[in-house]
Amino acid sequence: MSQGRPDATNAFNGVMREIRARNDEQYDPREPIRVWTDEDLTPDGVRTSLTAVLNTGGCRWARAGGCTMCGYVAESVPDGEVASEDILAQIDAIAAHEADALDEPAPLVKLYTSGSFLDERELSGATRKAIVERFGDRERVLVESLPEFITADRLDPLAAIGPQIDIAVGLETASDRIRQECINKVFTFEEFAAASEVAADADVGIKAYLLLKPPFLSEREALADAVESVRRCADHAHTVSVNPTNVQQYTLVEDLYHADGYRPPWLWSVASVLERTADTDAIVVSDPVGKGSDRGPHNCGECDDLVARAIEDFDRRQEPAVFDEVDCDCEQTWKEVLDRERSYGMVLDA
Amino acid sequence: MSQGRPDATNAFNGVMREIRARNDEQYDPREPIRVWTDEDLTPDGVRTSLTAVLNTGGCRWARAGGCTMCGYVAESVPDGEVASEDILAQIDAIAAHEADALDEPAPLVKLYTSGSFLDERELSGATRKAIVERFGDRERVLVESLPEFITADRLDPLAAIGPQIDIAVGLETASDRIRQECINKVFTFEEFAAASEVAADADVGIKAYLLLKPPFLSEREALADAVESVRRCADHAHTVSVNPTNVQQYTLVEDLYHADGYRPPWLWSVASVLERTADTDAIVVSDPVGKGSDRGPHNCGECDDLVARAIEDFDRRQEPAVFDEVDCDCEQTWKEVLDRERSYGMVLDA
Amino acid sequence: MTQFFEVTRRDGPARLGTVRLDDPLQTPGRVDDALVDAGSEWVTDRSVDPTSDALTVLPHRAFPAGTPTDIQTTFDEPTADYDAPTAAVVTPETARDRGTDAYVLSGAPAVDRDARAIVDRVVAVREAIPSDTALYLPGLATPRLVATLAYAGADLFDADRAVVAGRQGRYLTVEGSRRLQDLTDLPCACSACRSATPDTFDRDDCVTHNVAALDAAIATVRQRIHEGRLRDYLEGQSKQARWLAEAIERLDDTDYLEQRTPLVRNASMTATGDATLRRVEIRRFAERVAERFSARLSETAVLVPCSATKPYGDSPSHGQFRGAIDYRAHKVSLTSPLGVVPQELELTYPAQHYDTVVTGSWTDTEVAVVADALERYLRAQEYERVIAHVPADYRPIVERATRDLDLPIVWTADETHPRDQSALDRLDEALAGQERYRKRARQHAIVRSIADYQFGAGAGDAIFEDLSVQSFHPKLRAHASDGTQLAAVVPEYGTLALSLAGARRWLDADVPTLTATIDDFVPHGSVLAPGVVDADPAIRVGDEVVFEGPSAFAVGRATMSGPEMAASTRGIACEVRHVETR
Amino acid sequence: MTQFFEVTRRDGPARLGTVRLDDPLQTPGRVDDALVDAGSEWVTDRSVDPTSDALTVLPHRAFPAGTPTDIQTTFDEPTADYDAPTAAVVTPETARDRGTDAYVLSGAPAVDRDARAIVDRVVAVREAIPSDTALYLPGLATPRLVATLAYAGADLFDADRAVVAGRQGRYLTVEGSRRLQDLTDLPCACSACRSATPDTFDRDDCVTHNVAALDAAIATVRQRIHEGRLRDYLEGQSKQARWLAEAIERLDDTDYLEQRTPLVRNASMTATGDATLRRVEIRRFAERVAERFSARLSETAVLVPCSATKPYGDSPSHGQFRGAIDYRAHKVSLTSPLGVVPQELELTYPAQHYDTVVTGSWTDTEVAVVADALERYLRAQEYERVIAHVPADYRPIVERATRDLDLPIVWTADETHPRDQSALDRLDEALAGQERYRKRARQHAIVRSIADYQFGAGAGDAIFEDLSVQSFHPKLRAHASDGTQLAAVVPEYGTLALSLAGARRWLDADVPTLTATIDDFVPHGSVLAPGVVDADPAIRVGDEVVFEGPSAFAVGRATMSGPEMAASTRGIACEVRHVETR
Repeated sequence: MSQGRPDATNAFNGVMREIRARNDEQYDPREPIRVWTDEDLTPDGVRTSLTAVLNTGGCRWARAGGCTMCGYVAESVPDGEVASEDILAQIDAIAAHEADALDEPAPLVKLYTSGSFLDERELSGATRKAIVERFGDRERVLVESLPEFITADRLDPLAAIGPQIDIAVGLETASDRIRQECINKVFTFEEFAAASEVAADADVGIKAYLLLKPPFLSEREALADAVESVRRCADHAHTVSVNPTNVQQYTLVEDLYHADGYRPPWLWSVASVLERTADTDAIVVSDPVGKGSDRGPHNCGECDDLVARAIEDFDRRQEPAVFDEVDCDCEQTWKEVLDRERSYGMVLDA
Repeated sequence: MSQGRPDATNAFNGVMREIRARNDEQYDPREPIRVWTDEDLTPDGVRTSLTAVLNTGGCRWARAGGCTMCGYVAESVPDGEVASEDILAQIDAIAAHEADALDEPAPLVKLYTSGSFLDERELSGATRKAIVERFGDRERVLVESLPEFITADRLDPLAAIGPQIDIAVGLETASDRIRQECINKVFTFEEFAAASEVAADADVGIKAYLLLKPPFLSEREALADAVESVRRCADHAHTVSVNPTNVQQYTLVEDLYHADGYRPPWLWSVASVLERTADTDAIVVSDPVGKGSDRGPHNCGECDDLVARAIEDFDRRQEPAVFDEVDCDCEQTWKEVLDRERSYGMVLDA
Repeated sequence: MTQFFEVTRRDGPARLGTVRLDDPLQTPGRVDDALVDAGSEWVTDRSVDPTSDALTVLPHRAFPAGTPTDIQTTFDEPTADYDAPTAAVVTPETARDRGTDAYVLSGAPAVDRDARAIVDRVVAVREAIPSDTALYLPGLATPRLVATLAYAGADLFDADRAVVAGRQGRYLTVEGSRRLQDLTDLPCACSACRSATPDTFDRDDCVTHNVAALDAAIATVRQRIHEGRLRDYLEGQSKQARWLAEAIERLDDTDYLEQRTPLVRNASMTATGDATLRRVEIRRFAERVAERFSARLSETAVLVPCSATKPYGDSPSHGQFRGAIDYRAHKVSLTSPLGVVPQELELTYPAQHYDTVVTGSWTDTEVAVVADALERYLRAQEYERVIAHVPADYRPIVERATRDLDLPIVWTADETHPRDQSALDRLDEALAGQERYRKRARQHAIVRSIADYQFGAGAGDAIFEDLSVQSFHPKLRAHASDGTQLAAVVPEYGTLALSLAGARRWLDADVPTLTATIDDFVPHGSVLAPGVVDADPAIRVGDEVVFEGPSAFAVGRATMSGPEMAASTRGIACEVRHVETR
Repeated sequence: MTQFFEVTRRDGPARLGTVRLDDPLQTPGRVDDALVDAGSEWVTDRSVDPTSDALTVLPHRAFPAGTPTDIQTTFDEPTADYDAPTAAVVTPETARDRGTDAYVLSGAPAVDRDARAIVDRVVAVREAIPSDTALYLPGLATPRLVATLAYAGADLFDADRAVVAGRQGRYLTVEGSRRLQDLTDLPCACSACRSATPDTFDRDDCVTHNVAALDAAIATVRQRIHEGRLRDYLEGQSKQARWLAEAIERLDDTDYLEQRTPLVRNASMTATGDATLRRVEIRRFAERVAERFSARLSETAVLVPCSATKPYGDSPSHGQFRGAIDYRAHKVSLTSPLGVVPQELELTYPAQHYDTVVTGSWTDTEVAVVADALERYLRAQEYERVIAHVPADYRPIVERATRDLDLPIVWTADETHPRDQSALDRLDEALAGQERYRKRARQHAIVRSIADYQFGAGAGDAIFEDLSVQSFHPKLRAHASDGTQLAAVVPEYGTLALSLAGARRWLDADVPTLTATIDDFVPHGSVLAPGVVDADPAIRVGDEVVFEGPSAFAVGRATMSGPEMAASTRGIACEVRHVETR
């Protein structure tokens, strides 16, 4: 773990703990936090997917303070420990949901944990194995982890089960400075690249998650950072998911947002990242959570649906021409904001 | 005497009587109202002049109501009768003033009466004769009269004395309508022309007095009326004096002026009348009383002296080029007022 | 008869209109090129070209300001009639219906800087000429003044004054006049100003600027009238000179303004000064609450502060108050500038339409106005007890209002904020044991109270003697016991829209009915002014009006005042809601 | 140290200034093209081109609105020093003297529509940075808002917000913002508006318009500051939105504003609303009359109404009052907004500088303010009798002021107008037998009363213990008994200008002296701020100031406040009137 500016980390963690303390919600450890089905582009083509957010006691880093934009710690159990049997009960619930929603099992299963699936303190090796085995007949199973837990001894047992294993890594940005000092996430790009090597050796895939528009950056700075980050990731991941910030409760980003100091990115920016990185080797996709709402990535309100559909289309076809089809007066507004907004003059289009 | 609109005359007279009643000043019947010396252009050239306003009991017409712009009735004796001996005492005072002011007697003597010198009710024939005889050694004597009193029997005795006799006639305008309905003066141009014939037969000269800007007319209407009037007068008078209105106390014009409904004419208008009628046969002059003051003819305040001097120069030389020398930003304002002011939208340049 | 001018929209006494020339002229507007002057008969006789498309000023003997009345009477002549757009020159003394489309106020320039003259002369002429004709004030308009003139009822202006001022080196803006040599900046967006510096700016530029500034000012006035917000603009403009402020004050006290002020208006008002307290809408609301309202729900009044959110009921604070009161007392909000707002009238214009400063500091005028309104209100009602659930800065108001009344006052919030839980608890406790009224009672009270407000004291009980309320707040519908619909609450204005059955009950009730007599036709959609034979002079824009004619009985909402609908020859007098053939 | 910015003129807290670039930038102004941003260090390390002629925003970690203080503290870094025009990015939390010429308020856009934030954040930064530096509010300026921002002390703006709003189809004017689709007119004089109709007007036009409208609004602000009349403009602007009105109200209660308000001002003020009553100048006058004035001439006070003509003494009405009083009583004028003006202070700012509405109707606030001022005044003096020579509408004021006082009141004009001969006769009669004071006594009272007003209670007797007055009203000169001149009355302001001998007496007197310590030099004409070592923080613009240094003793009039002259590195601190080498 990098320690570039421990003073910054301390300050952010202190502030974030205070913010999170305002939350007093509690969750049932035998229910997954969320579960849904969708269609996803995989290296093998578009597949029906079953996605779930498991409640595994939540992100340990978030308990220390955590990332400035992430509110998922709030959705964890009170004492931070979820028993193995409870986890497996969550898996049962997920399967039940799938049976309701789909005619046949989804070839792609994605299990997020708001933490690290590979972290022993969240899930034991046996539980991990049992979970993947429950989806042993599927084509591909994706789980989430920080780079530090991506080791051969943890990967090999899972890779052996059957489905192609993918590890989702929340890299957020290729810039170590922005990752640490704007997002308060404390590993380096070098650590991510190394983990990616380890995974490749275990025949495990890497899917990198990037954050579009961390706090403190102007729209242009955020856009430039995302484009650069996609390019640098492409060598280390078969898929890059660009996640525009949505304003989650009990986060630093939310505090800025309420004080008119933060605006989620424009959907034009999401489109622009995808368009400008379409030439990279990796699959580049984006699923803008909360799109079109004031707390999520949004344009003017008139064209949000249109642009969101183009992004969805791009996600499947990786064809930048999809963006030629969409047009709105507010694209000029967005370009003006790109030209004029400085990080000291945000939010310009309030 | 014309009776074009007796209702108008009645109304004006009623109003004027009311206005004049506000005045309660009294005058000494043995003193002339005013006396001064100057230089004047006569048909024989520029001459030193002695001018006096005699108090002869005042204008009988003004006692009935009188002209809308004339306040001289106010300067008359209480009961409207001045004894012959008092008049001659005034002549003594005038002579004394002249002796003080001039090294030698003025060749030109002008005697105004705010009425009619030839009116028997103001001055008897004997008194008239005695007065002119007092100035028997002069080149020219001018006295004032309404056309109706200009008869051979009154002129001949005076013409016989020696000096060239001139009769000043307050024609005001060649327009019978304007004369009657704006000024409330009740003779016609025809009567004036006929009197002029009578005078010519008696070898007596006529000097016509015109009013520049009666009430109720816009600046342009007033200017056009004055130019037209000069042209029509020229056949009937050797000299035309263009008198721009000054706002006299206890007059209808003063009431309008106080209510922001009247502005005395621009000095540019005076100059324009002179310039545009320089080609007529008569001598055309103007001596703008109160020039440069708010109650008198005025321009912007910057150029009033300059334009007044040019008018004075023209009065002696009858040379329209004198007006080419004067220039001021406000000439454009005046032109704009000429173009834009309507009689229903006065005063435009307040 | 007016054929070439039409009023298309009203904002109080100000109007939008059109002079129907080949190239139609929007009003308020500049008439310059569209005008032909037939000329002054002080000079000579004049003739008229009846085929001209311009607005022709008929031959005139104009009387400048200061002309004695006797002179005016002597020269006042009848006006000839032409089938062309014509204007007659008039003064306050000679103004009357002369059959022309427009009227020119002679001597208009003299009213500048004279608050009394602006109000007396312009209003006098406006009242003497038909309301559906245009009033032209020649030689007067400046960017600073046009809004006030339009508010006084003027429609037509010209650039004469602006051009002449430019030639004089006077730089005009909505703020007033400056001499060119005093300009260190060119405080304007026009092309002449943006392409020059104060050093290079000459009198030609100044003319260009003045006309552009005047046009912008007139366009602002039109836009504001369209929005129904000219008055707010005027209150700002009145800071530009004390005589402008004085003109507004004088206008506020005229019947002229009252008659032209609508009952309701679909626009917010900014209430940021004492000038707002004098607005007709504000005074009228206070007056009607004092004289017409009667509290039906409870013998206990709870006084609460108003909320910035409108209607109050939608605000979090009033949500808390409602929770604590829990149907056990009558909620009455105290507010500047309105005074007292009973819970039934929270939707009623302008209770949900004003936006006021909420620094929590009251001026003495506000304290006095609100206290007086509260005292009048409490004297008119028959409460047995008043709970003052108001913060400390309201205490002087309540004390001043109640010092001469024999009413027990319970203070529940003056030591903490009314929204504090402890205060809410005290309020709840103060109401302990008090009987609860039913939701239906509340709905009935709303319908009847609005009827009282709108139609007169007692109207609620008379028109809605038997009553069944349907649907949900704020869209309540009032039915008779037999199911016939009588009226519906209009949520945007908090007024009642009557059905034919409701209209008949209004006619039968012992309160004045606003009626208009129409010609022998059956109106559809709207009643045009020429169809109105006679109308109650008390009708204001926005009022419910009953129409009776040989062939039809109808009810609708007035879009003109009563005097205007009776006299106008053009325009829509009323939007008809229901009609029945006779 | 500030080398590239200079304040050239002040109007209360607002300033005119120049950013000294090759192409100098007038302030308040738009910085757009004159600015270079070195960049955000949230992204990467940045460098600065020290040879740039632009105003360079030094590398920054900007904190958006809402950034927790701990984060700001952690990333707050010292500012590097360059010999170039530079600006530092700050927040209210990190603002301090950083040696730059300008300061950028990070997160400025968030203060829009938030009266509290406008006052708290802008003023907090303005107070934390040196006064002779420029404050830049990025991304915030709109035509409606700039005047308030300049009044809060901002110097630099940009077109960013106006351009973006134009792209969004939001049409900005000094009145606020409208959506393009809501425009029925184009209420502006700019070329884009004059060459289009609402139908053809597109977003490109809207951008052009918005920038022109912003430039015009900024030019208006500059012109108004130059004239010393920004506040009047603001009071009009405050009608545009309640939060603008609230911002002014909040500013009125700050020491910040008090410190920046001059003692005197060579400009009139329009007093047309309660906002005027809160002006520092008005409050200060009332305060000083209440606390410093003492009546010397008579034991009888004659209360009279003020006059529209200023100074009152020049009006016909006061000429009549003076004639009737005939040196037998002390004339005290009652007026809104000033309250009480004793005859000695009729010249003293703002007593001869305000222009108020004279409809004769008082708001309750005015009644309260004037009555309170009168009561305070009468309690402070020792009159034996009060003659109320005021019209009927003043009666409630006088009654309210005197109800708790044991003072006989004689009413001489409440039944007729005070100017009626009968009223004047009653006044004369009421004063029958009263001893007459001499003209010299009146002149002495004027000099001493102005001294009390200007320097503190008792100053008049202390400084002018022996006194001989020369010349004529209003240009009185005060000499000592030995003939030495001590002071002269400045007729435009009604203040005293001291001689060196007068200044020494002020130093010796038992009232606080406003002194400044200067470096070792002999000032000629003016003292520049860098030469001021220390200055009394109570010094206000327009105050008499005594300067003491190793080589010189001088007296003059302050052109900066004390804190400003002590801290500034540029600009004229004081105009020196008299100087003496030591």
